[in-house]
Amino acid sequence: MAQPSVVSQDGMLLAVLADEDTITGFLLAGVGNVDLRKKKNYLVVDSKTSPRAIEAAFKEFTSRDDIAVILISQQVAGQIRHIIEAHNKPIPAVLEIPSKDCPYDPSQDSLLTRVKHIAGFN
Amino acid sequence: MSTQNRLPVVPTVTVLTMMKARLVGATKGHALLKKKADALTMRFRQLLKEIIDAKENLGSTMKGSFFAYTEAQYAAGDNIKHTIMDNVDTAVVKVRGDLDNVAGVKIPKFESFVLPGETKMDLTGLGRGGQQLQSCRKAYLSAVELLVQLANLQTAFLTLDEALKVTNRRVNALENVVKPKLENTISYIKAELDELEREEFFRLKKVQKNKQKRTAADMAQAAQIAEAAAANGGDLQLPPFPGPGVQPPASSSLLYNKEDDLLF
Amino acid sequence: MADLTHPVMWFYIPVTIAWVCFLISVGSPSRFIDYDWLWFLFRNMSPYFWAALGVALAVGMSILGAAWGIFITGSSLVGAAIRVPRITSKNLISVIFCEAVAIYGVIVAIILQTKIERVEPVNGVFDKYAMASGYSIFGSGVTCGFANLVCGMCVGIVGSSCALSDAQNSTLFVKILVVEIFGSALGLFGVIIGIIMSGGVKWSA
Amino acid sequence: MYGFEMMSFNIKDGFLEAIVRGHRTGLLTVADYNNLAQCETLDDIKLNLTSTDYSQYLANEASPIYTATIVEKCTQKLVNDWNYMRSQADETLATFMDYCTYGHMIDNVVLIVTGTLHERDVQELLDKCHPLGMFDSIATLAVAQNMRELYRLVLVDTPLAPYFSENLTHEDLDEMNIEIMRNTLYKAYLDDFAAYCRKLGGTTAEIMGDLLAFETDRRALNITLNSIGTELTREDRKKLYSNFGLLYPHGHNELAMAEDFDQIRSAMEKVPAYSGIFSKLGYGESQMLDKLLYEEEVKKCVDCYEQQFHYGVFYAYMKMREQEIRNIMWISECVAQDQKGRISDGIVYLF
Repeated sequence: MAQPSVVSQDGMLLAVLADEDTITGFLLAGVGNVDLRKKKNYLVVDSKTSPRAIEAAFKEFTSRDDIAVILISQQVAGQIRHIIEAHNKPIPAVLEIPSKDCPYDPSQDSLLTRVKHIAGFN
Repeated sequence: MSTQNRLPVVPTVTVLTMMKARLVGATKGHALLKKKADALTMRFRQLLKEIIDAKENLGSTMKGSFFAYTEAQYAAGDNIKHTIMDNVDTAVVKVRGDLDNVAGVKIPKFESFVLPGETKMDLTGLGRGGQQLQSCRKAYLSAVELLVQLANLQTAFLTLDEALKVTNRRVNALENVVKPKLENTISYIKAELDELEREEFFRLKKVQKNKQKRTAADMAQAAQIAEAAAANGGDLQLPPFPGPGVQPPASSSLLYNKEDDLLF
Repeated sequence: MADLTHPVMWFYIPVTIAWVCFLISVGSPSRFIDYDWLWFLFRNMSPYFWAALGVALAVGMSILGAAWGIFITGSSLVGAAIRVPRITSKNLISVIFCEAVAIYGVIVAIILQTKIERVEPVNGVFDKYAMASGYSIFGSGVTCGFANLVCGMCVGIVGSSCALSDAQNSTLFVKILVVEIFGSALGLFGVIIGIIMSGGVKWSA
Repeated sequence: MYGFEMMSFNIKDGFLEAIVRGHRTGLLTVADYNNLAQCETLDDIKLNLTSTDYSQYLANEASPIYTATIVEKCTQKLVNDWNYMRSQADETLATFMDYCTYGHMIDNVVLIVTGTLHERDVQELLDKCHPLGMFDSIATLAVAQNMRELYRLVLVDTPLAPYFSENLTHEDLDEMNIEIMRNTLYKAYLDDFAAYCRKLGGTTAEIMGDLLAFETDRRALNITLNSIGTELTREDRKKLYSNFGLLYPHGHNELAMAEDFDQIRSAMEKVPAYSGIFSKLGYGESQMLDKLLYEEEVKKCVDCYEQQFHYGVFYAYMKMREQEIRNIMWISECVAQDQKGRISDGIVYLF
């Protein structure tokens, strides 16, 4: 059983990987954080961003211990599906969100398919 | 068969007692684990429903947030996103962590909170569109709240899933491996002991037979002597001996023999 | 306050200055305006000077008006036609109206020019017939010239609006054309009066 | 000398005026918007737009098309038209057209200044700038190392220099909230623009006076509305209002004191021109206000095409085109996000 790591009490961050418009909304809400070393907790993914860069960012976010939740847009998640499938730690929680340009498609969500599978299977 | 699915033990009565105690323990543990698994499954089921609900809900909430952003963009102009991007400093929306306990499984629990105080974003869109920006901000804050809730459910789901798997594995192991093994061992020991007992019985019988034979021989001898004596004197009366195939009298049964090394 | 750099001021300011200078300096120093001296001055001016000036003004002012009008119309027409090329041939009519103004001027100038006859001054002075003829031709030229100048600008401005409106909405063309026709009629008034005025020209008794 | 520009205007600006009127005919009509509102996908919208003036800008776009691309291409159209006219323009008109774009220029300079503060990549920043607000030396701003240098460069290299030098010191760049800085500059710009239009005189002064008064009053209204409940004090708020407009000066005093929407409303309703707008609003609601103000602006812009021989048409064209781009953005977003029920909420029709 995976032992949940200790969650720090002074607040952890949310990380966002999505397209520009989606991120802007979250930044407006105040999710964004740029630390002293100019490290951001979000990555703007556009058509020019390579899957490799997304992968690197995702791995960095999962390895950082001050991030509790990673929000990733479905479109972006589709590009690095295998890594998301491989990620099975409870913290940080990886959450797929719809992006602005394409409406939410529940069948694409790897977690939801798993949930539905279990729910339907049982 | 019994040689594979049993513990390698010496079939003695002490071991049998031990095995029996272990079986009782295993049964109890199985019941407890079963209970835990049921509790977890119940919670898990509930969770599944909540996750599905929340995920479907997420679509509409996010849609609302995106639309609020569109409204803001409509009112404040396209450039507003660069302003927002450039004004990012430290996060004001953070996640507080906590641990929740479900049937002994520790589940991390998140809760989003907004740091109090003025933000730099407050004056964004002062010239135009500020109101829409604020309403967009609120929409996104509620979206973040929902997302964190969902993250909660998801983490709980993953942890519980893991815990449930482990518990179920244990239950199944107890039920299908440990308990049969113990039972097999017990029945093996019992069988062995029975075997031993039967051997003993046979041996005893043999001994008794020999004893009786000898007694009969002795008696015959004595009778001869007595006959000889009766013939000589006729004072000794003995019952007639039934012969060699006749059972010994009931009083001579093994059951009435109290022997120390026999258990029953 | 009126803007001193405005083009209209370029007209008013020199005229005012010239007029003041004229009022002050004409005639003897003892009088503000010496009418005897003015009479002498005008009596000795050749009627041919007035006649030639009339002809020149008739054609010059008309052409100035026509050119101005064509230019006002033309620049709008060219700009509007970039997007809506269909208006070009129709709106050439505005240009033609302006052009007509120039033709009026030329016609009147030719008519006036044919009226000029050769008379000799007696003792260096032309008789009253010759003088009257000179002034008639001058007046007729000025009437025609200024009428056509203003008419040309009027047609030009309306034509410019016509081109722009036609580009927006083709049904407006005919309506504005009516306005434009009335505008271009103004020039004709000047021409008619000019011709009538020059009709009475008689250089000698 | 009101009226005499009829004779002299076309000497230099007749051609461009006709061109800008031609562009104005190219703006989408109610029928076009109705067609767009029927679209089911962004590709449909693209297809519909290719039958308008935007055809050559959108025709070659590959098929998964996004709202951002559509908006970008539409803006490109405006920018190309504008630059074409700007390069043909005579000095006075050119200055006027430059003034029209200073609003975007302020946004760009502010963007670069903040970007430089956060040490962002110059090229990235330049890509984000609004193309109408570009000027030759904008890139030099980004080479600045510190605030003092940046301030000096801003003063040397931007056409906005007077607004900076008169209203801000180099310490302000460092300390002032970026939004207050932006609005201070904007106020100075509007004052300057209005003064320039007054200097031009004639129909231009009359019409631009009207348009700019509306613009400045709208700003004052928005600033008041958006600063309620923030750290902005009344005095600071008042400093951001321009020194002209229908509200100046008494309305500004009232606005500066206003603490909620109804107070703003009572201040605005004293001006007859705005009481009509507010009478369309129910009490207490302010969400519709933006659209009503946009509508009023478009109405004024359309009205100014009723007069000839003035520069207002250029300003109005820019404003209307921008509104149209906003409309297109709204429609595409509604279509993309499947919110078709709300399409009509955001379109401001030309009429």
